[in-house]
Amino acid sequence: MSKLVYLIPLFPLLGFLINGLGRKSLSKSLIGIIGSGTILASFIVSLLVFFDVKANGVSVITLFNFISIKGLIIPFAFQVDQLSVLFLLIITGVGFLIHLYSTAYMHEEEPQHFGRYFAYLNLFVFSMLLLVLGANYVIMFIGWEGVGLCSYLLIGFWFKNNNYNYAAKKAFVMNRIGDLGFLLAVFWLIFKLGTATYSDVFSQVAQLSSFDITAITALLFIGAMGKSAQIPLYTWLPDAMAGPTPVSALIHAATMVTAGIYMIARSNILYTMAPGTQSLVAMVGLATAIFAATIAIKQNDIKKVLAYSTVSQLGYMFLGLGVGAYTGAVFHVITHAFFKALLFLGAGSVIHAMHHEQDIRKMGGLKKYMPITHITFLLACLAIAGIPPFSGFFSKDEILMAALAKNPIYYYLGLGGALMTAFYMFRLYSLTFLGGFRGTNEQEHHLHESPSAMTIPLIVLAILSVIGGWVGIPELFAKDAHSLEHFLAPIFASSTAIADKHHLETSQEWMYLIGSTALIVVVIIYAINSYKKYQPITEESTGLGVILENKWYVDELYDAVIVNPLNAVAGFFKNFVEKYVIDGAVNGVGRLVGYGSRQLRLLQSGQVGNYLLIMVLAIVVFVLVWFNDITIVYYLNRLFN
Amino acid sequence: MNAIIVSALLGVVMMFSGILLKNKSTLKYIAIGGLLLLLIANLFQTYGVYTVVVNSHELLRFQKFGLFFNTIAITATLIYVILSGKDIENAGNYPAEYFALIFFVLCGVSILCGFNSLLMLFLGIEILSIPLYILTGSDKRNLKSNEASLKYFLMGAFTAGIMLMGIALIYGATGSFGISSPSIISTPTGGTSVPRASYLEIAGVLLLFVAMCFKVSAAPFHFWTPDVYDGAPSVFTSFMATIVKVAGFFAFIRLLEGQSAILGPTWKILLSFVIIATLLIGNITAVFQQSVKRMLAYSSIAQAGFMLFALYSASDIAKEGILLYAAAYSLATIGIFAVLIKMKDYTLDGFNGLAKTEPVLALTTTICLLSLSGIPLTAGFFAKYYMLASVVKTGTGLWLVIVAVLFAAVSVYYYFRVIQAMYFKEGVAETTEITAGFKAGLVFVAALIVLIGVLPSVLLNYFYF
Amino acid sequence: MPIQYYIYLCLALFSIGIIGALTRRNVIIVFMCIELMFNAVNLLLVAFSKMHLAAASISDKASTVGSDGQLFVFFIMVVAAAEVSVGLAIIVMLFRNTHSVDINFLNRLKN
Amino acid sequence: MIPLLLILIPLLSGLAVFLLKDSPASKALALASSLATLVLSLMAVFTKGALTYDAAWLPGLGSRFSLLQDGMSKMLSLLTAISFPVVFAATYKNVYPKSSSFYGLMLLTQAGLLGVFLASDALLFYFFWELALIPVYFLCSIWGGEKRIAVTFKFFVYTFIGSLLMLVGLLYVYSQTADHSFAMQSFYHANLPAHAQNGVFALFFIAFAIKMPIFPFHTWQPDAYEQSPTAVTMILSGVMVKMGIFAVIHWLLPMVPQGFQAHSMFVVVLSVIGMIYASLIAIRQDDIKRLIAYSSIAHIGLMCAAIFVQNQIGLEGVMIQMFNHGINVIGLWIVADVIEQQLGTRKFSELGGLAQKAPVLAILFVIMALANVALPLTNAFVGEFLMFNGLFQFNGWIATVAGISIILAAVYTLNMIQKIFFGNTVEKTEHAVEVSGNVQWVLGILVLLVLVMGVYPQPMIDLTKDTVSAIFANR
Amino acid sequence: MSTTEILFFFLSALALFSASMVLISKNPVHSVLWLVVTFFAISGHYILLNAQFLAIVNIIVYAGAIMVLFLFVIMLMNLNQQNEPQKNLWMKLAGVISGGCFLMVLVSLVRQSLDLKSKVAMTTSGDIGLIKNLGRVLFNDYVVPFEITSVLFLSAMVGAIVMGKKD
Repeated sequence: MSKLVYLIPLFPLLGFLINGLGRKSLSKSLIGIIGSGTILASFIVSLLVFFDVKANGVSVITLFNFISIKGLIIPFAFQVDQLSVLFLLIITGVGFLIHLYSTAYMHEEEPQHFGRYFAYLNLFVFSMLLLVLGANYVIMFIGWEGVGLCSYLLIGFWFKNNNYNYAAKKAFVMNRIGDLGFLLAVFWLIFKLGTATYSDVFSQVAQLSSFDITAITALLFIGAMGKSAQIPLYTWLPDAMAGPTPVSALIHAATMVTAGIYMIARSNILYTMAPGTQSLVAMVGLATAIFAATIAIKQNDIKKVLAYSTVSQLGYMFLGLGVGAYTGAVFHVITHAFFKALLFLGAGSVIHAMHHEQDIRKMGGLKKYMPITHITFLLACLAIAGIPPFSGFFSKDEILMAALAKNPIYYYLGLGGALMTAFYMFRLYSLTFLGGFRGTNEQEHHLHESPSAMTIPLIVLAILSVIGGWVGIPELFAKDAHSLEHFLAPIFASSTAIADKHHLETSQEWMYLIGSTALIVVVIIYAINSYKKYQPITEESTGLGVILENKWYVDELYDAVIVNPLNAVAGFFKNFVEKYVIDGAVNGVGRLVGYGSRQLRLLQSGQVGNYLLIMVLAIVVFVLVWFNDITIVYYLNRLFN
Repeated sequence: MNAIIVSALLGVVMMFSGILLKNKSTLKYIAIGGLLLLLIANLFQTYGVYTVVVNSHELLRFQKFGLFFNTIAITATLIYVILSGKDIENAGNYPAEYFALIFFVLCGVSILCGFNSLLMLFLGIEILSIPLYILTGSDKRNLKSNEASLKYFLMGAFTAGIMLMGIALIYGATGSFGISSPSIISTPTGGTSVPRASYLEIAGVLLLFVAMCFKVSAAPFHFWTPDVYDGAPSVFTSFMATIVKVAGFFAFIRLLEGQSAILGPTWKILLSFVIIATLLIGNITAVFQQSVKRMLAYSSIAQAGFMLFALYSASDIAKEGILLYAAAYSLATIGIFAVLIKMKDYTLDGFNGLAKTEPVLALTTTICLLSLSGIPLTAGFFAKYYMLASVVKTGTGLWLVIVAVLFAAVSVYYYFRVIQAMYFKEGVAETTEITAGFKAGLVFVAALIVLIGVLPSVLLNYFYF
Repeated sequence: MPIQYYIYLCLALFSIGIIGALTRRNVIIVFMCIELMFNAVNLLLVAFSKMHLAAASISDKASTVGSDGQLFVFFIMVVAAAEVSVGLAIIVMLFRNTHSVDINFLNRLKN
Repeated sequence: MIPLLLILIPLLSGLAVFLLKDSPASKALALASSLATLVLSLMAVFTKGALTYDAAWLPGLGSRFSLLQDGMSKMLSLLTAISFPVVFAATYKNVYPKSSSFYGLMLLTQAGLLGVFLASDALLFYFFWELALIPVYFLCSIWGGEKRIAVTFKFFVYTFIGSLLMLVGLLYVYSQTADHSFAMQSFYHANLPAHAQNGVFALFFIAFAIKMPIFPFHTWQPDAYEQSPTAVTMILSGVMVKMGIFAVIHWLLPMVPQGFQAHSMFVVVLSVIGMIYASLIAIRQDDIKRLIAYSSIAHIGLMCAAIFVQNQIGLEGVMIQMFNHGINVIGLWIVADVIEQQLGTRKFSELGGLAQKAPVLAILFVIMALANVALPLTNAFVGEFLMFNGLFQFNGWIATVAGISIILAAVYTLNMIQKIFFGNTVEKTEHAVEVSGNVQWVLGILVLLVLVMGVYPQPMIDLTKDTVSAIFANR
Repeated sequence: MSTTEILFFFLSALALFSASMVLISKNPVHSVLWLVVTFFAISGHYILLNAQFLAIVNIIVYAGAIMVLFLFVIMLMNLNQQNEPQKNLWMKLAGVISGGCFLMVLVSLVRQSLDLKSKVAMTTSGDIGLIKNLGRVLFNDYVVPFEITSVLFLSAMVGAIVMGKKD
């Protein structure tokens, strides 16, 4: 069965080609069918593969040799194991739902752009599958860059708007910064081990010095920072909301941004052997989680709030990875995929209904107009806030518990972030769905529930958000209930063998669990109460509020510290160094020749007397040079003796 | 010897044909016939057939090398007359005399190709020079021509004085006028006895060297060149700048060949100074010339700088190279001058747009210019190649070669200005009437240049069989 | 006579000729100075020829060593005569056109 | 026989085209000839082993007319052979005054280029080296832009100085060969002493560095690319700069290994500085052609660095990249030409929104541009990946600094895409139309090549394997 | 001091003095006349060296023919006034200095030439300079250059005619 794994990326690729080439000739419905159908097909194959892996374990399928030179062979190979197959399911499953949703959401587009959209989406899925399936770091990198490209294309999908294009470019460039780190890590691996294939790398890991491992993991983590929007490379993700909302759901919530987590989980053995990097990962993750959460509190754009929430959640995942809770991180990826996709799609549904109004201050009371969207959105909010028994609770709890075991400070800070999460999510929820409508009359007139192609994915995802956490019920509740951990155990086996175990006592765990849940509930109630009766106020925020509204001025900081100096240096090079120093030197030689020419011409005075004079002088000089040993010396001797 | 006699006789024939013939256009054909005769006579001697056997008591000694050289000079003259014969006829009022003088010059060239005594060198150079003074001033109404003639004469005579002093000093030291019998005397210096030539002789050789530098217009004795080349009627400039000049070079090499024993290490320093000065002045000054004719004068100085490499290395490959250089340089320069003479305006702007009005002229001129700048696939490349290769082979003076190639790059600048004017600039280049035969001649020259450039062995093999 | 004396004399004459050529403006005088240089050389050649004869006649009384030097002088005179005829012709031609024999006015050709 | 024909066909047909007086036939003949060359070079590629041809030429000088077509030569002659029909086809609709001269000179250039890639005799190599330059000089000066004369002249003199220095080097090595021969093998075995190696290295390297060009010898290049007719620019940047790289690998490296070794750090650092420098300048460009030119400098810098790190991975990367860079940059130039021809401007500030008017062009260009930033699964990725690998093995820090150019490449390339194609239409692009069919086809073929080579680069690696292993065989 | 020596020094002094006067005289005619005096002094030297043939030729050709030709030209041009504009003083000084340097370096060379120390020029004896002897050598060994000078004369003649003829 695993032999068929190549079909999984092949379907979306075909979809991309058909939709891309036929975008002008195919009808919209056909495009939609092809676009979603290919993903569905992949999903089905993925399911088959999933069961195959469950039954038969890991397998590697080599298609052909991508690069084969003396001392370095990089096969174009797919590795199907527990980890990749999980991601396959998320990508194709959630991907399919979002494709389906898109057929309705994007229906207003012209056919050719509609086709283009689906082509990009399919290409994205293809790249993401490549990323996940690759059996070595190079193939992963292919997918890694591929998703970056698709992200670029999709963020800038409405290319007439230059702001969107800037956002797209920003995303690509920031991703590239990370990619450079990734690449350097791969070079380092190849340099030291002569291979980039996972199995070889992980089995030869003992040959690497601790410095090598630390450096490689740190570089890989830089790659992850870019892709998964961690400090300091996170600023692209909120801007990426310029893309169509389903894109945000798929790429910037459910799949692409989790590539960094996938990569680190994949390389878990390396990280386990590099405790330094691991703490770095944990700290960066934690910092991002809190930092993004603070920003989210003050955002008024529905998608921006979700975007910062995503950044924050990704931070949690990295925290999990950093404290060695690989399973927890992957678990959170899964649940996050469900509820965050749901949130985005719900937001999309709202935006759709509001005719592309995204400011939550101008919404309100949508509960009665859009019941399905409302319910599903609420479920998702509960999930992300971490209310049991919704999925988010389990995954977040697993990470936090692991953090607690590692270092209580991690836990408390993480909990603070979680509280903020609950706060801003319910702020968002109340502003959007509760209270009275604050938009224009015309908007109110048009408010309606979305079509079924949009609501069905919402419902499916809502179900998943609710029950998705049950694959990872902690041991606390039931012995051996954590089926995900058992499923993934082979992947993390070598890491768990090395890692030192911290186990909390059961009673302690219960205490933390109940305490934190209680706090979250309090925060939720506070948030709903504060914003239920929200009326637009004109007064400016003050103090911290301004800073948060302006996202801690990070973009401005980057502009001031990196972008502007770089531009200035480039301008200096272009306008000064190139023109006056380098070209100036070349032209200077030319000018020197010209100057010499004009001066030497004067020697040719036209006067015979001068000519003869120079000749005679030259003769004298020649004689003196030739007889330097006798003439001059002779006269000097005569002079002084 | 054949060539000396035949060319002297032909000079007389030309003089009389001027009296006998009323139609001056036939002169050209007589001259061409005469040159062919001369060529054949010289070839005869090259391969051992003598018309008259004259015992010159070792004053003259003809070797293959010299005779080959003479062949090149005569052939170049032949091409020159074919291309520019009509212009010689129109240069002044005495066409027959001009042709006669050209033959007398060739007589001088032939002497220089075989001299074995400083006396013959002196006579040869004088026979070469005196007709040139006259040819330079042949445009009698033109003040520039007059001035050039007088300048040339005065400086030439002055140099003849220098040269004679050199010869006298050599004679004083060696007691003979032979060119290959340096006197090596032992002078006790600082207790040890090292053989070295007498100071007098060295001084004499030095003065001779200076005089020869003057003849080949090597800096800093080049000053006459731009003025004279510029002032002389173009058609005679062409002759002077090519055949006469390379003959001077040949004499130079032949002269110093025999003196190599007395030329100590200082010699190379001095020579490299001269080479660099020549390259510098020739190339740099040419850059800003507005008149193509004057530019070519400086270019001929620059080319002399390259030819001096043959002296520097003083090897067989250099001798071979100087033959090639002579051929390549003469061909190209004759070609360019032939076109230049047809132009109404000698400035660079006068060439503007020539490619549109006269594509054949433009193309052939371009090939000639490419050859002068030493671009591969033209004869000029191999000429320069041999010069550089000979120096590189000696193992010393690599820096000199590098300097030389840098100047060669400068030379591209002014040669290509002409190409740019012809091809890339707008304008209407005015020419006098161009005949089909003239074009054919030019194409032949260009073809020859390319042929030598692709297969120099065509020419070089000739020297060996 | 010691040969040095002759050499000094001839070099002095020669240098006077050079100085004349360098300092005078009248073309004819310049030309005359060049002739003076020639004559200096002539005298030197004759002196050398007699010097070589002196060296040779120690062993061979009837030696004709050195006659080539004197013949060279003869040829120099011949050449000088030819040059003078051409040179004066040129000077006359120039004078006809410019009515001047000032060498400093010969500067139409420069740079 | 194939190597000889590869040179002869363009040479003879080039001369023949000259004689056709301005007729459209010249265009057709040029295209036909270039296609014939393509077929031949494909035949060469599919022939196993190295191809040779040898004939007497200059017996007195120890120089023979000998050609050798090993893997790298096959690859580069294939590139040359692909480029010319592509260029002819893409510019088929352009009308050149005196077109017969234009096409004749183009074909002569091709002959020169092929000669450079095939010659295995140093003097012959030098001949072709110059032969490739002269027609380009005329092409650029006659059919170029406004400032063409001065710019082309600078280009010409600059490269000419380089080749003259190379000539001195050639002569020196020649004088040191055991058998006084210009044959490649004699040069390889000249065994120069160490100090001489350094000198010879400098002489040759300057020539090649100017040709490539690498920082700081590059200033002729942006101007020349900008002012040349685009057809020539394509050849210049697509094929001609490869002459320098080729020559370094084919001549310099085996000839003076010690000199090479001694200077490797210096050159690598220089190249990397050039990469960053050119990339930064490219960011600030407002002109398509100049941007592509600087981008090309950056890419060439990487190739140069990858040669000088002297390891097999890097060199393999260079091999692949030589071909791929040629394809990519030609593609970019084609688009630049299309835009300039149609809209009369190359300034980004006067462009925008072209994707609405010419979507096909936009798509093809975006793919080309992505290849320019070496996105995986485009052809350039493999080469750059291997080159960076080589660079990393040489020195991690240098590789890291060089890696910054990857980011900068993304910046300027995306800038370019955005400013030309995205956003709203502006005055000049208001009435733009889709490109003509021939350009679409040509670009389509190039894009196909880009993708195929990007997904399955192994054949190209195998093709050049023999050259690489020969170089590292005795180390 | 022998007669020869006295004669030598007298002639030398005369030659040098008259040569200097050629330069110094403002009037070209005077210059010519001083030059003639120089030539006579040189001829005196020839006689002293027993080179009678050259002495005669020198007087006939140089002092007689050539100098008369000069004189004739000067008269023809009516240049006998002292109207020659003077060269710039610096130029003159430069000319004198460089000429002096030339003399100085060569003299120093001769002084350093040890091989000349004992050499003497045979004065008043040695008859190679007689017409009889020279003529024999000229028409035996030097017949080729002798004939070749005819070409020289021919070209000089042609030149003089071409140049001098009024057209």
